Amino acid sequence: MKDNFSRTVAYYPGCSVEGTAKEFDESTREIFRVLNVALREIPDWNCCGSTPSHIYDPLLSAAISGRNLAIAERMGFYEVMTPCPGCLKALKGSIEVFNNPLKRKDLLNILDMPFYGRIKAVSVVQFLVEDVGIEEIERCVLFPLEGITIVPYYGCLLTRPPKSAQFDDPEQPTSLDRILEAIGATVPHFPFKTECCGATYGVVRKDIVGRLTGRILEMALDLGADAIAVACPLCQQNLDLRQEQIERYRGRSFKISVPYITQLIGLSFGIDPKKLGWHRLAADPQKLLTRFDKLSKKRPTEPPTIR
Amino acid sequence: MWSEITKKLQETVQNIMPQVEAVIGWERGFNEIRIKPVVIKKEGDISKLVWNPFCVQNLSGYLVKSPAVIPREGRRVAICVKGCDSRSVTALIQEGFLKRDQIFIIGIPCSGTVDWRKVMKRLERSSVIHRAEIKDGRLMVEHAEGVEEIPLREILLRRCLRCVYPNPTVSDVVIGETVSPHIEKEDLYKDVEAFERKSLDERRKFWAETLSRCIRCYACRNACPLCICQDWCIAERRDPKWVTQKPTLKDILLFHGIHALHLAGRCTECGECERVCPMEIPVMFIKEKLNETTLRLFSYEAGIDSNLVPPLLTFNPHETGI
Amino acid sequence: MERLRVLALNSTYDESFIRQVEMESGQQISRCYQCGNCGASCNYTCVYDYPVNQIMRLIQLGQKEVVLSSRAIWLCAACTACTTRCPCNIEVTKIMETLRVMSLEEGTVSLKDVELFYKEFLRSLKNFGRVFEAGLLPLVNLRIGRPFNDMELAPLVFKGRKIHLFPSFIKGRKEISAIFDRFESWRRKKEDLS
Amino acid sequence: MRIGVFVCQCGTNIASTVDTERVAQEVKKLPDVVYTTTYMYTCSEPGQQEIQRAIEEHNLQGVVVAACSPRMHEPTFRRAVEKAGLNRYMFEMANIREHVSWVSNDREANTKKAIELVRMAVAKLRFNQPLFPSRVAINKRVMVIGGGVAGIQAALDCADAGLDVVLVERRTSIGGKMAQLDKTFPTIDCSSCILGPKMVDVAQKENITLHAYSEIESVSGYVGNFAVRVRKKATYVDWKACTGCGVCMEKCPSRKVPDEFNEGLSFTRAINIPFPQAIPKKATINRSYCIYFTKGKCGICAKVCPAKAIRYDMTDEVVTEEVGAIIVATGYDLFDPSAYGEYGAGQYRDVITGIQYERILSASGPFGGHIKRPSDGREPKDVVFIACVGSRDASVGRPYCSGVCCMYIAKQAILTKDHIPNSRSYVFYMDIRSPAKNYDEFVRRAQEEYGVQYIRGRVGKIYPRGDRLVVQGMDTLLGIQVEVEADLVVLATGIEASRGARELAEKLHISYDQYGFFMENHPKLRPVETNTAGIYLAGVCQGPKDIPASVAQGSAAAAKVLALFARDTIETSPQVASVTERACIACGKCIEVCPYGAIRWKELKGGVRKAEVITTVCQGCGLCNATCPPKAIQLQHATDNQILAEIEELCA
Amino acid sequence: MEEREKTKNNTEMRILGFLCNWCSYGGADTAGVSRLKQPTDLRIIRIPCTGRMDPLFAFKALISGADGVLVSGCHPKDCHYSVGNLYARRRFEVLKDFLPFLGIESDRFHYTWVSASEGQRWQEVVTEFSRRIHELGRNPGFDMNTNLVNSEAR
Repeated sequence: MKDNFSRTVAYYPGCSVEGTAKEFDESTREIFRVLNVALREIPDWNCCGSTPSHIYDPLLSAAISGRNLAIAERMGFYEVMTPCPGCLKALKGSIEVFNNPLKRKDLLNILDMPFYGRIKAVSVVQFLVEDVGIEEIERCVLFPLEGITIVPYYGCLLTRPPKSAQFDDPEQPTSLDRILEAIGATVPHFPFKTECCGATYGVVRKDIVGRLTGRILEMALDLGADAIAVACPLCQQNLDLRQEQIERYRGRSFKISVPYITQLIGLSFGIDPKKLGWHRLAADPQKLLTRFDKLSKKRPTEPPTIR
Repeated sequence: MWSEITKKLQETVQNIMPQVEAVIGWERGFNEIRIKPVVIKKEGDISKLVWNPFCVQNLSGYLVKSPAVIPREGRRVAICVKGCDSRSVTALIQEGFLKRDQIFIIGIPCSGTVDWRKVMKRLERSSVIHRAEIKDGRLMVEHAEGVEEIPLREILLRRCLRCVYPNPTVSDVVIGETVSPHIEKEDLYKDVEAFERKSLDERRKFWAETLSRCIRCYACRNACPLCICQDWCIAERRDPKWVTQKPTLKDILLFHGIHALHLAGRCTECGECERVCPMEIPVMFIKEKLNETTLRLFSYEAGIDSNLVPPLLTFNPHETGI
Repeated sequence: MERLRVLALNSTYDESFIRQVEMESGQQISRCYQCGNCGASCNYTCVYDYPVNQIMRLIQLGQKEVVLSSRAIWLCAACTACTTRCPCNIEVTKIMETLRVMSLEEGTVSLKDVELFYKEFLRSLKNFGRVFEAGLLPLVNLRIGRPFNDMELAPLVFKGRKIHLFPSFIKGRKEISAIFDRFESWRRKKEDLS
Repeated sequence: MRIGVFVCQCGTNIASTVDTERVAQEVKKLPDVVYTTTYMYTCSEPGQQEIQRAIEEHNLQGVVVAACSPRMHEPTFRRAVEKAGLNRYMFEMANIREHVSWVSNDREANTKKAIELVRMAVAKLRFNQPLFPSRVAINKRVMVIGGGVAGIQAALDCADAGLDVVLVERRTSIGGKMAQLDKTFPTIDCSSCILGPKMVDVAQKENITLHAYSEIESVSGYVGNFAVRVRKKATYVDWKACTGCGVCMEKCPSRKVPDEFNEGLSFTRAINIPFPQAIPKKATINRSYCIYFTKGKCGICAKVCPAKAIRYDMTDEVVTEEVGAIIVATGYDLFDPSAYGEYGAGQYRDVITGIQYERILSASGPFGGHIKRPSDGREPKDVVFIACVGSRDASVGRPYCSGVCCMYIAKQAILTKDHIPNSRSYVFYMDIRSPAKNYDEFVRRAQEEYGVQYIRGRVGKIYPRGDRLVVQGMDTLLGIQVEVEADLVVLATGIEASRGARELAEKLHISYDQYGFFMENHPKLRPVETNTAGIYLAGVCQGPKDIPASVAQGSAAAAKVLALFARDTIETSPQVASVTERACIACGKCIEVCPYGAIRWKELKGGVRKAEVITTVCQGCGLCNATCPPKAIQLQHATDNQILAEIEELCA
Repeated sequence: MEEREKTKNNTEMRILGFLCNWCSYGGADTAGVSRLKQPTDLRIIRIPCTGRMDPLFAFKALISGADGVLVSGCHPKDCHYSVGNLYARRRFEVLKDFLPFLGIESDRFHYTWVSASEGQRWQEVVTEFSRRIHELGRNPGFDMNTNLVNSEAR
C-alpha cells in the first residue's frame, strides 16, 4: 500500500468498540485520516483482559495484553494508541510487569512470544495532544463549533494515577478543554472533569451509577452545556446509554448529547455525521446537530491539505 | 634538506642574537645520531646549532630549571622548539612560570624524531657509527661492519608515531615547511582504549611486571619540563613522608602515581619521560590515560591555549554528571 | 458483614498478611496516617461496609479475615482518586487490587455476582480471544437471577447496531487459550513449591 | 611522645556494644602509649579531672579520648588538657559512639573498630604540634537581614545595647508577614498594634541604618570582619526627599496593580506606599505597571509631588557595609495551593488562603474589616477551614508540620463568629497541634464557646453548587463521608522556606536543609548559631515557628552577637595553612585556588617569590594543601603527615 | 537487615572514609544519634573539607591494601568553604577514571555528598558502599611489599 501519510501509529481498538463504542472507533479513524496519520490496526488483536483477568492475577493480565504489544513490536512500532482508557491501563500494566525484574521471566514464559517491552501505550487523546498537536487540529477545522457549549469529561483513567498516566494534570486536566476550544466550542470550567461515573456498576448497582452519573449530568446541564465530550467507552455508556435509567432515578429530564471527543473533532472537520457514527448515540443528538448546522459558518481559510 | 633548515636556523639566530641573552638549541653529540642540547651565548658559537630528526630533546625545561638561562626581567632568551616542545612552552606560560615577552620562540615543524636505541638494536653487533644520513624516509647508517638502511618509521620514537601537533602551536618565527600529523586526532588514544579493553587482571599484571623494572632513578621526572618541584619532589622528601625508599612495588607505583596525578590536566605529551627512561618503561602511557580522561571530562588539552586554566585548578559549579 | 464489636488484637493480628499485602502491592502500609483523604475522595464510600481509610487501618492491624471478606474491596471501581490525592504517596488502588486478588485466592469474595461476572468474562476471553458483550451480559443477568436487568437498553443498543449478534472470533484464539494454560501450570507449580 | 588514652563508656551508650576494657588493654600495647584507662563519663567534671591527674602523674605529652563525636566535646576536652598544662592541640578524639556503638550491635566488630579508631588517633597524635591562636579586632557593627518581627527584635535589642545596626529588608517596608496579620493567637490582640511601635522604634533609633527594598549581593570576610555588598534597588523616588504624603499614589492613573500587601485581593497604584503604617513610609514606583515606564509618557506623579522627589532615571545602587556579625532573619513564604487541583484554588474565587483571610479580617484590608466573599462581596454564612494544605503532605514535598496553622485556623474561626454572629465555621483537621502556653485552651474555646465544628479528616474535593461550594470530606471518627455547603473556603496554607533562601545561604556559606530552611549548628544546644562563625539565625528562616518563638529567637541571636562583641578581639583558629618557605617552588597554584584570597606573594631577596598565608583570613579548608605539588603548604592540624599516619595505621 | 547479617559473617573489609568536618561528618553523627544501623567495615578520617582531599591519599590507601575508599562532603554549592567540593569532584572524577587503567576497580573509590541533616542518606551510602566492596572482595593489589631487589624479579 502506498503511504501518503505523514506518520503511522499502531492502533489497538479494544473489544468495546466492536460493540457499544463503535462510533468511537469510526470517528477516530475518520479524523486521523484528515490529520494525515495512518492507523495500523494490530492484526488479530485480542481482548486486553480488562479488570477480570487483572484480578484473577496481574501476571495473566500482562500476558494477555502482552500478546497485542508483542504483535505491534513485531510490526516495528514503538507506540500503540488505543481509544479505550481501560485497555490503556491493561497495556501499560503489561509493560509495568515486564519492567519488574522479579516478574519478567514468568511473563515471557507464559506469553511465549518475543517481547522486548520497548513499546509505549498512549490514549487517543494523548496522541492527539502530544503527537499531533492542538495547532494541527485547529488548522484542520473547517466548521468551528461556534456558539455551542460543551463540557469535557475526562473520567478516571485518562490522566490518573499520575505515576502511570504520565499525561496532563491529574486533578485539573486541560487537554480536552484545549481541543474543544481549538475546534471552536465554548468550554466552561467543569468541576467534575475527573469524578468517577460509576464504572461497571451500571450492570449490578444502578443506584451507584444513578447517583454518580446523575450528578455529572446535572452539573453539565446547570452549566448550560449542549453536550458532554467524553473519551472513554465506559463513561459514554453510563452517561449516554443509561441516561434514561438515570432520568428515572433522579426524576429529572436530561436529554443531553454525549458524543466522543473524536466525533466532535470530526464534525468540525466537516466530516459527514453518519460516517462519525452520530446516529449510534442513545441520547438523540439531533438537537445539537441542528444547532451546529444553524450556527457554524465554514471557515474561510484554506482547506486542510494532504501533504 | 636538514642542512638547509640548519642553515636558516643559524641565520635566524644570527639576526636575533643582539636581542637575546642566550639561545637554547641542539648541537651534534659524540656521533651523528646522538644530538645534545647547547646554549649559545656568543656569535661564534652559532655554527654549532643543528636541526635534524635526531634532535630529540625538549629544551623547554631549561627555561624553568636551569638558572643560567631562566629568562627574567631584562633578560630575554630564545629557544628552539618542535611542535610538541611548543606545547610545553605554552603550558609553562599558562601556569605563570614564563612570560611570553621574555622568550623568543624559534619553531621548527617536525616530522618525527629518531629513537637511537631502536637504531642500535638494528645494528646488533656494531656500536660505532661513522656516518648517518636520512633521505627519502630512510636512514642510512655507515658503521664498522658495513652499511644499514632502515625505513624511518621503524625507528621513530613512540611519541612521534602518535604525534598530532607536529607544527609549533606558538612561535615568533617558523623555520621549515608545515608538516602533516602522523595520525588523526580521534586516533590519539586508541592505544589507551585498546589497553582498557583488557581485563583488570591483565592490566594489573602488565603494570606490576613493567614497573618492577623501575630503578627509581627519577630521570623521567627530571626530564619533564612541567615537573617543577625538582629537589622538593615529595617522592624523595621525608617531611611530609609520602614514599619510603624501600624497593617495593608499592613505593614505585606510588611514585609513578604522584608523577602522573601531578601532571593530570597539565601533561603536553612531549614524551621526554619515556625517552629518557633507562629501563624502557612506557612512562608516558600512564599520562596518556590521564590526558584521555581530561579531554573527555573537561574537553581540555594542555599547552594549546595560554589563556586557559588547567582543569584541576578550577571548577565549574554547573557541571553535571561528575 | 456485621461490624466488629471488640477487636481482640493479640489473637487476630496477622503480620504475614501485612507483609503479603505490602509485597504484592509494593506499598508501605505503615505510611498511612489516617487523614481520611481516600475516604473523602472515594465516590463509593457511601456503599462500602468499611471506608477505604478503615480498610487501610484494618490492614495496619493485620485483620486479614475482615479485610478479605469486606464488600468494600469489591465495590472499588479503581478510579484512582484515592491514589491521586493520598498525601503519603500510597498507591491505594494497588492495595485494593491486591486485596481483590487475595480474596479471590482465599475464596472469601463477598459479592458473588461480581465473581460470576468475572468468571464469565474470562471464559468468553479464553474461548473467543475477544469479549462478546451481547452474549455475556444476558448470561450474567440470568445467572444472578435478574434476567430482565437492562432489557430496556436493548432497543437503544440495536438502534445503533452496536452489538454484534454473534461472537467474533480471532484467529489466534488458540494462542490465547495456550496463554491461559501456561498460566495455570505456572500457578500450580508455584503452589506446589509453597 | 608520652601518650595517654581515655576510653569513655558514656554510661552504657558505648559500653553496651563496645568492650571498652579490651579497647584500653589493646591500645596500651601501642608504642608511645604509656597510660590507658576507661571511665564512665569522661566529659563529666570528675572525668576531666581524671585526665588532668593522669597528665601530671604520668607526664603525658599527648592525650586521646575515645568517646563521642569531636563535634560534641572536642572543645570540652581541649580546655581540660590545657588546664593541665598541655597545648590544646596535643589532643585527639576517636569517635566510638556516633560512629561505632550507636550504629551497630555487633560487640565483637565494634570493639575491633574502636581499637582501630584509637590506633589511628594515636598515629595522628604523634605528628601533632602545639599551635597557638592569634587575635584580630572585631568590627562591632551588626547586620540584620530581614525586617520581619524576628529581625526587628534582633535589631532593636542590638541597638538598645548600643551597637550600630544595619537592617536590610527585601520589600519596601519592614514588618514582614506579621504586619499582614489581623489579630494574633491566643490573645486576640491586634497584630499591627503590637508590631507597629516596634517598627517605629526601628525608624527612630539613630544607630539603626535601614536599607529597605534592598538585597544581599555578596558576602566576604569572616567573623569579626565581614564585608557585605547590598543592592539598593531603584525606587524611582528620592526617599530623602519623599515625605510619604501619598499625593502621588492618589493621582496615579495606573489603578489595576494587584496589591501584594493585600495578597492580590484588591488593587493599588503603580506608585504606592504598601500600607499606612509602612516603615519607611516612602513611595516606590512599580516599573511593570507604571505608564511612564511602559508607554513612555505620563509623569503625573512627578508633577504632583510637592517634594519633587520623583526620579525616573534612578538606577540600582550597591553599597558595601562592613560588619562584625550577621543575623539572618529572612522569614518564609506560604505554600502555593494550586498544587491541590481538587481544591480549585485559583479556579474558584471563594477558595482563599489563610493569609488572604487575614487581610479580609483586617480593618486596613481590602474590605475594611468586613468579611465578604471575593467573588460577589456577599457576607458568608458557612465558612470552611481546611488544615494542612501544604503541610504534612509528602505528595507535594512538604512532609513537615507548619506548626502555626492549627492555631491560626482556631483564631480565624473565632474572629469569624465575632464578625458574623450567625455564621457557622467548620474545620477539617487531621490532628490539633497546640502545645504552647494557653494554646490548647484557645482551641477548646473555639469549640466550646464559639461552636466551631471540628471534623477529623481531610477534604477530598471542592466543587460549586449554585453560588456556593460543596466541600466533600471525611469524618474519620464516624467513618462516613461529610459534605458541607460553604460560602467561603479558607485553605490553611503551610509555611515553606523563603524563595531565594538557598541563594542567600550560598552567599553566606551557611547550610540549609532539604526544604530550604537554614541549618542551626545544633538543634538543641546551639539553636541560633550557624556552622559559620559570626552568622546567627532568627525566626522562621530556621524552621516553622510562631511569633513568640520568632521574637525569642531574635533576642537570642542578639544576645549571641553581644556576647561576641563583648570582647575587643577574637581568637582566630591556628588550624590554618602554613608555608615551608624553602620547599615552595613559587608555582602560585595555592594562590590560584584559595577561595578566600588568603595567600599572597612574598618577595625575598634577589627577586625570589614565595607564597605567604594571611593567617587571619585563612579559614582552614586545606584546598591549597591538596593542590600544592611539593606539599610546601601544610594545613596545621590536618597535615599530610597526620593524615598519612592515619591511613598507614589502617592499611599497613 | 538480612544483608547485614550476611556480611557480618564474612571477614571485614578495609574501608576508609574521608569525611568533611562540616557536612558529612555531621551526617554520620546524625545517623549515629538516630541509631541508624550500618555495616562495621568503615573507618572514618575527619578532614576539614573535601577540598583538602588530595586524590593521592585515596591512591596511596588503595595501593597499600585498602579495599575501598569513600569520600563524602557537602553538597555542591553548599560547601562550608563555598567551592572546595567543586575542585574536589573534578579531582575525584579523574582518579576514578584512572584507577582501572592500573587494574584497580573503579568502584573501590566512591565519592558522594551528604549533608549534616542527612543521617538516613549516610546510612544508605555506607550500606551500599560496603555491600559493593564485599561484592568486589579483597583488593588483590600488587604484591605490594615484595622486595624487588631480593626477588630478582627482573
